[in-house]
Amino acid sequence: MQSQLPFYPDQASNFAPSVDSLMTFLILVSVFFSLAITAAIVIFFFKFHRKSKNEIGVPIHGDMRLEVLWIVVPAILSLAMFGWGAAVYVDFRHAPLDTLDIYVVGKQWMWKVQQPNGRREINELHVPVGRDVKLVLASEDVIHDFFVPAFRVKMDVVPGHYNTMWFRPTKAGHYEFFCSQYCGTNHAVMGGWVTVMEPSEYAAWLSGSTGGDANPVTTGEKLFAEKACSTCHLSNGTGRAPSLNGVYGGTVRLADGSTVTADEAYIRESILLSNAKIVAGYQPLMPSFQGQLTEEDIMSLTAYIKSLQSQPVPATGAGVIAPGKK
Amino acid sequence: MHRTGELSGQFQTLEQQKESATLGMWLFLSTEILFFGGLFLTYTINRHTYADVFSYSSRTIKLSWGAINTVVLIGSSLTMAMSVWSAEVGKKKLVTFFLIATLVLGGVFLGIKGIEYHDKFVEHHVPGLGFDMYYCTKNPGACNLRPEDLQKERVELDELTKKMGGETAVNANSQLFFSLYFGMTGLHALHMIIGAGLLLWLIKQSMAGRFTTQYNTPVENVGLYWHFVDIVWIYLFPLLYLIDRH
Amino acid sequence: MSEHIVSPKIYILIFAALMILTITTVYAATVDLNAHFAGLNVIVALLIATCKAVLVILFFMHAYYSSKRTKLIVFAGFFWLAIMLSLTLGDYGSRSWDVH
Amino acid sequence: MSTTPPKPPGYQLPEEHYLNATYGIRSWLLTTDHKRIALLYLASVTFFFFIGGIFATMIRIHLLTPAGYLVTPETYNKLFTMHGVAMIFFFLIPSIPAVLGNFLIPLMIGAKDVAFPKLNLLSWYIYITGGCFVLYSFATGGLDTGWTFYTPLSSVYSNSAVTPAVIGIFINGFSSILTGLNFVVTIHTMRAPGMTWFRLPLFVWAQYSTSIIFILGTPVIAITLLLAGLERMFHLGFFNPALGGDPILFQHLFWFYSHPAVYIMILPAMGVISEIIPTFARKPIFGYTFIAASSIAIAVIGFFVWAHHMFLTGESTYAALAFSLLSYLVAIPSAVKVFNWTSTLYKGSISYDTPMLYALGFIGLFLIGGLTGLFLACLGLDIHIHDTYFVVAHFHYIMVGGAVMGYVGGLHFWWPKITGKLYPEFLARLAAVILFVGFNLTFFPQFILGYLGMPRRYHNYPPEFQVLNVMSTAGASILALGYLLPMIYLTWSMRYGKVAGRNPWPATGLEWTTASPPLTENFDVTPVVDWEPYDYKNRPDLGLQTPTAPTLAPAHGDD
Ligand code: HEA
Ligand code: HEA
Ligand code: HEC
Ligand code: CUA
Ligand SMILES: [Cu+2]
Repeated sequence: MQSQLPFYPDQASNFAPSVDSLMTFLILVSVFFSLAITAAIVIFFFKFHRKSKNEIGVPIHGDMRLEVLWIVVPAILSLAMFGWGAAVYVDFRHAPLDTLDIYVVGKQWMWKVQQPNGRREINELHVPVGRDVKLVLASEDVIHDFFVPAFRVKMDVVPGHYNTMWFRPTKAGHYEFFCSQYCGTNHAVMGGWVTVMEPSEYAAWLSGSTGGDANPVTTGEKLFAEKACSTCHLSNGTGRAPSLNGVYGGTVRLADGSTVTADEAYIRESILLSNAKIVAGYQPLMPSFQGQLTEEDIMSLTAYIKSLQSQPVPATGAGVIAPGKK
Repeated sequence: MHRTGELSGQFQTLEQQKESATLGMWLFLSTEILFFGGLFLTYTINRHTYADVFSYSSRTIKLSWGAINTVVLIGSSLTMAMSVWSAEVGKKKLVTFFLIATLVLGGVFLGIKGIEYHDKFVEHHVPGLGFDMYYCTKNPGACNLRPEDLQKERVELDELTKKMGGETAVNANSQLFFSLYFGMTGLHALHMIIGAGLLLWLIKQSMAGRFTTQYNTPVENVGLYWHFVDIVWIYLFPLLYLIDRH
Repeated sequence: MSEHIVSPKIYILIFAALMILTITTVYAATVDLNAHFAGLNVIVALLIATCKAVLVILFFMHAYYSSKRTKLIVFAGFFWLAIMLSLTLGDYGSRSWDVH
Repeated sequence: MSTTPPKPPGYQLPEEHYLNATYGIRSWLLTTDHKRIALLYLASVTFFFFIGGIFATMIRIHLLTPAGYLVTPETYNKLFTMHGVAMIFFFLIPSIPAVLGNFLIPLMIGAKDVAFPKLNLLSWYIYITGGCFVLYSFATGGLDTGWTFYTPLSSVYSNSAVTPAVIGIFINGFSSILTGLNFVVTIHTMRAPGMTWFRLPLFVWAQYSTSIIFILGTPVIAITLLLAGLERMFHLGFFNPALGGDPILFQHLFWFYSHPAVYIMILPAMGVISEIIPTFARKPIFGYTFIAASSIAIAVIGFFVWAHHMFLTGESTYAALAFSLLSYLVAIPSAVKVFNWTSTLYKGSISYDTPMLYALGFIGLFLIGGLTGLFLACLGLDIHIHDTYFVVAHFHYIMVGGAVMGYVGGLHFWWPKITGKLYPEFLARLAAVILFVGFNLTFFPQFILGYLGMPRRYHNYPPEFQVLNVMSTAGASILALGYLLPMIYLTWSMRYGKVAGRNPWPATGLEWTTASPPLTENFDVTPVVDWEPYDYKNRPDLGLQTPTAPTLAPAHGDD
């Protein structure tokens, strides 16, 4: 866990180099201004030190050109910081399409993780090197935050709402993760370890012990029938409700004319608050499932709906190994 | 204009004193805008999220009471404005008369509000006090609803329940509506009560003939406050009563 | 500060206008305007409320006859409210927009 | 030229002044004199600083070892929460406005008092009432929500005494509002003849800007905490997702006030610095209009950036972009101030007096605090450093290195005016240096800790972070010593200090033309101002030499 550079933690994801270069840029700008201003203060302090008790300074009232200069230069530098920072952030908030999706539920004070094939972990997260990984984050109680310093990523885990975060591990190893949003008594111990493995090892690990752990997709499928979703949502689209095949990841047109991207948060909202966003061409018939599903139920349903794609998400580790593109 | 009245020590002139008092009042009202603003924001977002439940819950409040109260309150604003005018032109008796009229109208408003609160209490629509949107439909005898209203409520509530997927969701979300309803109207009523206190104080002074063409700042400032409270209601009325009456 | 005495005539006129607006808003609420344009009912209700509020501020509260400073304070109060509402609602409204 | 005829510096206390005009506890508790109210505030905010400081000390001691050895996790969480609440709401926000602002604004603009003296006293009582509620909460179960009171932790899950604390802060808000209201009215209507807007001392401009935030921001935190409190008391659901509410909405409302509130804390300190620097450089401040306008700009733009505290809550990407850009915008007026202060030193007649040391220390520390604010406002970087010790270091640099240094510097600067006595100069300089060194040692390592990934609000931490934590704790003990010194010698000087005279530095403000300590009525006759601010050249009454060097022409476009 020791880092090579003294002040930088391990660099173990695609975001680490970008964040570190951004950091370096800001440090350079800051050092420049700090040194310039400190130097000016020190020089003036000694050079213009009061020589006699009654001496007064030269009455200079200001200089318009200087004022403009020191408004414009910081403004330009600010824009540079903003633009660069924005680029990294937008990249981070916008996960690529073909990700390995892992479900993470935070609760006081532990993390429950579910791999795509259903394998569960607690306070541990195993991921393959080189693959784009997306974490779908949910909370059962208060706000938490999933933070992996070596990956330079974190995201709040907010109850009643899905957040997602993604990264591509670039270096196999063992990295600590933390809960970084204060969540009560044991906030400081609500952490664990991320294990980044070679893809083949990861596949082996995944298939290692599936015993008993239900696959979220199959669980979701079962729920889909149990909760009578399937009575309205027919796969051929002839029902009273839209077919859910291929909905995930696409763009949905709503009755009020706007469009939304069908991501995890949208699916969650469609289930819990079905009348908030009505799909164009359909009646607001769908009941709300607020208060009737646990976080894990919702996650399974989401996983199932996501699996209704042209190519289903592999239930075993087999297809997972392909190194991520992008 | 030449002013009279008591000059407090920190001021140089009476004009300065009056200017300060008026400026202070306006600044205070701008604070109040933001104070209510937080509630309005909370309301807006929840109303958007839970549109169906909010409009259903809103329909369980009686429109007539709200409309009457709007008229009463705007009326009281008129009498308040008239008392300011009376003070400005030096009609001492009229000042007292209009102040009392304002107080009475304010009292009527609060009285009606009390009736409305009482109804909600009976119907178990008060959050935290055995809140249950289904209370009336389940205990028809307990609520003083007309049979046809009850019937309508049954139908609408059934539909809503289906839509929301169960009674729990309906109760949770309409409890949000009523929390905001009581929060907003309660805070407004509190302002009215404070206003009524101020009016009493003015009436006492007015009866002693203190307000003249040269000295009327207190009437004016309480007037500003009273009108502000009226404005809050002007927004509360459509937001809480008129969501979805069609 | 120059003082301007507003005559009762104006007050009564304003009161009448407020009454008419109140009746209009109650009536408008019973008509299904949303059928024409989503959310029109709310928009109309709030527009009417705003007209009423403006009348009260300008005439009952004499803002119309007051100094620039007073007008500025009124403006500031509502402007700050607008900042709060618009930026927060802007966040909620743009959550589902796609980036890129 | 001043209207007060130049008097030989009378180094005796005036016969009667505001401190000895009346005696007895009632004469203090029922006073409406802004100067006495300022002293009431001085005593009470110092008390809360003490409380907050004791919590800070315990935090630092606890963090000496990775496992934490002083207290249980519950207690640790209470410590930093109560530290934050005491320091922010009951010390730093009222500190400069209510102590120095109250004391100085009427003196600086030539008024007998603030516009509403009774309201002023009421503000103090409201503050004390709020303070009592909060102390009650601290004493009965403590408070463990973090000073940010995020829901649903605070409204549902916390077992500590949240309700009284929330009520206390709610009440205290009205104290801020009334103080702000009083200042704005006073500055508008109570200026002495000749005291035009652009002759106002920059401290007054800063207080004016602060008051805008008090008036337009504070009501929002009041209503927000009220809602959270009601939610807790009656199990309502405004911000609780289990009942349909939205915790992110709470954060929007909270930060709508609490970001501008950080400018409540720094603007007055900036005002203090803008007074100290020209006085000890004995020349007009560079770019008066720019400094004045930047105060207003900070106060206004400061309201547009709040959601930069929420970049990772799941707020919309577009909102994050907007709030980040606006955060950079608000940095620019701060930069303008820093550059103008530095330029003021050029060709000055600079002395080493204690207030000047604080002012220069302020510039350096505020600079680091402000620049690291840019790191946090940078979206890409905030992903990594949000909620780590980097944030803790950032805000202590600004709030302790900036605002508290400004406050302590201001206390020294106006101490002779407030008490009529001089403090021991050598000890004071020593304390300033100790504070500077101790401060940097305490908080600089936290930047590194943060970047290495140590989250904040942690009662224990991985062992590799220990070295930096020990450094920080060591610094904190030096810092505590640094604060102890002024408390002792300032108290001492009230009785034993040398008599200061009207204008010991000498400085140009109106407050220095009256007796030290001032009379209850402030001035014997209403002053008439016919000089420009910080004008040493045309002030023979100050008894300084007229400049031999040729005067430069006044600047292009500036005043
Ligand atoms: C007095 C208090 C104070 C002040 C003045 C500031 C000022 C600033 N703050 Fe800070 N801040 C806090 C107190 C303060 N802050 C606190 C308490 C928190 C944490 C709250 C919590 O979560 O508990 C916080 C957190 C915080 C965050 C959230 C971090 C996170 O949780 O992830 C951010 C993000 O943008 C931020 C940004 C800024 C910026 C851009 C400024 C700017 O105003 C700074 C402007 C100043 C300068 C820039 C220096 C001068 C510049 C120059 C001389 C020239 C160079 C300039 C340029 C190139 C532009 N602050
Ligand atoms: C005005 C605001 C202010 C001030 C002045 C301070 C002052 C100090 N703060 Fe504070 N701090 C905050 C505002 C402030 N802080 C806030 C808002 C938080 C976030 C809270 C949260 O997360 O909710 C925080 C959090 C915080 C943390 C992080 C806790 C965590 O996240 O786990 C730490 C850790 O080092 C810390 C340390 C200190 C220290 C060492 C001082 C020192 O400067 C204090 C020095 C003062 C004294 C020691 C008292 C006076 C001294 C004497 C009278 C001498 C005699 C006393 C002794 C010998 C003990 N503070
Ligand atoms: C009574 C019929 C009905 C039932 C039962 C039902 N739905 Fe729906 N659902 C609809 C209708 C109609 C729509 C389209 C209108 C809308 O958006 O509300 C829809 C929309 C959706 C959407 C958004 C689809 C899109 O194209 O964007 C999702 C996701 C969804 N439902 C999931 C579910 C799940 C999961 C369940 C069961 C737990 C379920 N539904 C049960 C009727 C139903
Ligand atoms: Cu979970 Cu902090
Ligand atoms: Cu901020």
